[in-house]
Amino acid sequence: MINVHVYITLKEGVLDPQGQAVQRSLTALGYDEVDTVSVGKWLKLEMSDGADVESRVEQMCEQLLANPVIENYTYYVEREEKV
Amino acid sequence: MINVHVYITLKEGVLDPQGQAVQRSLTALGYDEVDTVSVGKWLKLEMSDGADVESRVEQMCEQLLANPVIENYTYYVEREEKV
Amino acid sequence: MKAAVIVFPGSNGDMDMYHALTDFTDAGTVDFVPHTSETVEAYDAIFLPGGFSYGDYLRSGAIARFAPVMKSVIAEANKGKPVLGVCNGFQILLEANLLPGAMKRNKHLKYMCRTVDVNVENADTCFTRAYEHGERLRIPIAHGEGNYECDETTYETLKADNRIVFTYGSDVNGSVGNIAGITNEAGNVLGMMPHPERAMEAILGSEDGRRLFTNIYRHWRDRHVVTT
Amino acid sequence: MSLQLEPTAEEIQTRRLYVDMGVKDREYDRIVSLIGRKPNFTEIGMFSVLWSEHCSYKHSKPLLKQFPSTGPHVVQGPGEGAGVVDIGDGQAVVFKVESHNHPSAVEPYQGAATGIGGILRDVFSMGARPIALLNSLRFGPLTTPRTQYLFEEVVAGVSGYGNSVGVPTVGGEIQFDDTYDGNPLVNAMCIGLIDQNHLQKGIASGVGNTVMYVGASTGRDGIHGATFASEELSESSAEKRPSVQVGDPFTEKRVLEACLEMVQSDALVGIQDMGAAGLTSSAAEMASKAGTGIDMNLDFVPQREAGMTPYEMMLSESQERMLIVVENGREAEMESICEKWDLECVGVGTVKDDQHLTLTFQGDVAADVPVMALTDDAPVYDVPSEEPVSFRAQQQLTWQPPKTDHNETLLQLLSQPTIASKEWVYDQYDHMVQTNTAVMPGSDAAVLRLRGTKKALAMSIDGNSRYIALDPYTGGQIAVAEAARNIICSGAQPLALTDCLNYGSPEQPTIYWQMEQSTAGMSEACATFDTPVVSGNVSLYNETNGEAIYPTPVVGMVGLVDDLDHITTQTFKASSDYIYVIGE
Ligand SMILES: Nc1ncnc2c1ncn2[C@@H]1O[C@H](COP(=O)(O)OP(=O)(O)O)[C@@H](O)[C@H]1O
Repeated sequence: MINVHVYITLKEGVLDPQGQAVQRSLTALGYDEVDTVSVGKWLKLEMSDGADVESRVEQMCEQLLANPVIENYTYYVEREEKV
Repeated sequence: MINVHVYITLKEGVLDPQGQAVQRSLTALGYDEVDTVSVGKWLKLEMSDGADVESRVEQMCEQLLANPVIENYTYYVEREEKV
Repeated sequence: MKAAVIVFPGSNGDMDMYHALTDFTDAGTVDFVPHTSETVEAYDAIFLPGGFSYGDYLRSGAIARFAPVMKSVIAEANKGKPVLGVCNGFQILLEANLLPGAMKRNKHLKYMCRTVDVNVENADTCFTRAYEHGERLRIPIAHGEGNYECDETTYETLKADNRIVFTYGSDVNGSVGNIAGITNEAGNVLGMMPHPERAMEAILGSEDGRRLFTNIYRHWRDRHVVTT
Repeated sequence: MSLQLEPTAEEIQTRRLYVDMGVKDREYDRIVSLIGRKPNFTEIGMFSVLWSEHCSYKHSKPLLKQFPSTGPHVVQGPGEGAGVVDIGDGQAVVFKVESHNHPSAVEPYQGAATGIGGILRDVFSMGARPIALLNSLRFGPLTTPRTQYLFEEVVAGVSGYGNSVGVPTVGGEIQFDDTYDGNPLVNAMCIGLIDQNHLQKGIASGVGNTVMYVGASTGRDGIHGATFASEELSESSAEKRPSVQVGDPFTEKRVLEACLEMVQSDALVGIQDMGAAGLTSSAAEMASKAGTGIDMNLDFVPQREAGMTPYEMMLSESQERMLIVVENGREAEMESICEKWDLECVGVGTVKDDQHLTLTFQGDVAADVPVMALTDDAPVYDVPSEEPVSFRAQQQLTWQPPKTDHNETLLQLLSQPTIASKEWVYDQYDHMVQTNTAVMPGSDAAVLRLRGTKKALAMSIDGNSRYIALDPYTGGQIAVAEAARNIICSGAQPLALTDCLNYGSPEQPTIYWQMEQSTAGMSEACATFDTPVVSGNVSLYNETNGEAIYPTPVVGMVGLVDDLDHITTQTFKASSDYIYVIGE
């Protein structure tokens, strides 16, 4: 079993009302060092390892996990390298 | 300006209906190598650098960004190390 | 009785709450109090309406909890004044730690709007004294994040202290113990997902919410109006 | 992108760059002769959106003219944000239907959500408080994953936006048919209530008055959305995807409350939603209606992204924005209302008497065109129409259903998604907020009581494209009649209607024939029922790779219940009650 982390955000230029609201709220709370906030998703998939993990994950992202019309995704395959 | 990435998920033991739904959909689409899915948030804060960035971000998480009753958070400060 | 209906940006049940109070109780004054207000000290009872405060962005109720007015709401709650939070109001009370637990998305991940069975589990609060213990009410729900979550210990405490005031007649959204409404330890703060203010008139489907509002008023009157 | 990189007026002409914007050669020539020179990039962009079918009705105007649109109780017919009908006691009901078909085909959640946002703004820009929403949806058969996705996401988008703004979604209709497979239809209707003395118009009158921008800032969303909405969907539509607009119901709710406060002030002269074609359409239409001009300084337009060009600002379809005209010297009154709702409110221009829309940007004139050229001088086409060969043959058919087991047939019918219960849908819509919904979704028409009176409003949205495909004239009559029956069955007197005309390409003579026939049938029925058409919307070019949808006019009707006691619902009430069939 490995963990795959998928990170999804809105494409550049797409309105992010959530991010705007969080940023304003942070400012109101006195954290005015924060300039902009974007809110995205982080999915953690626990899955069995295999040679084609990368291409399978990409397919999953395209097909289901991300909405390619307005979102970008990146992912990271966490394999235990220590021990 | 630096980017701080905040990752928020449900605490272990808290049922994640969204993760379960995604996992079921993946299985239905033939991705049966995926065992469990958890759905969390990824917030990117663009903020000015400072000595106390870490402690400020922790405060923001405790106060607003995460709900300590059901959520855990981690964060990562991205500083340009190259030129 | 002076009642405050708090209006956050994005509240949308404020009018409904206002009508429930003005049309069906003898509460003297009902004011809309904006989120920017510094104090609600002048009010005898405080109502947090439903809606999508601050868009419910990030988490429902999370941003509203820091609205300027909330400091005073928390202070008045701690003094023992009745505070009722419905739907988004309940979510705000949770975020403000006036009530324990948290809300997650409904188990089927969809928004739900329907009239459901709600059981009265505790008819001995300043909100529910006009109901019978075990009475089954018909009250509308309308929410996407009403899946109440708390840890085992909290749940046991809520049960032991009789702080679960309403439960759903069935598992509608995945809530722990089918919880639909709880109070704080002192019993003066009630948060509930069902909308009693939408169950005030037969023509709209149910009158089962009325007694909750009339009882808040009666509770105040019994304490403040000297009858001879 | 900087101004210098834009093609010059010369290049636009020689490389026929206007074609990509949906402007035809003869239209380009007409523009050149109207403004007396070659338009620059910003100018041609403005013409392209205002002369699109969506804004100019260039193929449908003649058909819309035949609709009866007046009546003793009609306060405002077609032409403003929404139609207005008197309901007595100084009140009026304000309503309109609008399509968001193409955006929903590309990005169903946001497409449907922003459709709801747009129709809400049409209603509250009149000064009315939105009290109800309805929606009319068409999809391909529910058997493919793509349709299931579209269906779920469209419903989620309607729910996500409407619920958040706090306007109940009280009814609608859904049809599943092969004809909509590549081309789903999402039509949304909004009903508002107003005290007649607060009625507003989208008008830029009073030379010297200030033009102000209210609401969300402008980004590069939906640039070219209005022309996009008038084009056929094709494989290359996918490339236009990044232009998708995202809705922000939280901002909409604040804009709504702020506008309803502003309309109480006599400092407000005019107000209009920045819908499709955003700043261009709102500025040009407001000036056109007043016979004035506007000088606008684009440097003041609130911008979400860096380096935006005049072209981008003028064509942006960012949501939740309004343009208002305010009495000179009283701008601060509007600013303070907006400040309370945490909204931008900035002066961006001045009303002029020169009947020109003049834009400056960073000290230069970015565009300068006569207002009338943009609006009234848009072409109107006389389109050839031709009866399809199949039509006569269809009329000869004498098909009889085979004799079968009636129980079996009934069960089969009930299991059709088009006929089956829509509870899964309306369960996701908050249909009770505002506590006026006396008859909820699930009956023929929804009924909302009018607080403080004995009266109520009934509302329904209907269409049956199969009838219209078979016989457009009779089908058009049936569409109006069905809506009227639904209203009457709920205990109300039909008042008036709004319509959304969804068709394929009007440049196809057989499709234009369907448009002609069906609207003629609708018009006749409107006259018969005495239900004038007070507002509406046209959505053409609903085609995928050359295949047009069935002609799908949709009728949204509103009726008045005199007495709450007259409200009737659809359900059987008690066993052993008699059941009658009335009619033929
Ligand atoms: N898209 C929708 N949104 C809200 N309510 C809907 C929608 N579609 C159908 N409904 C409701 O479901 C009920 C049944 O609809 P439908 O099957 O179209 O029946 P009918 O043919 O009688 O109009 C109606 O009350 C209608 O308002």
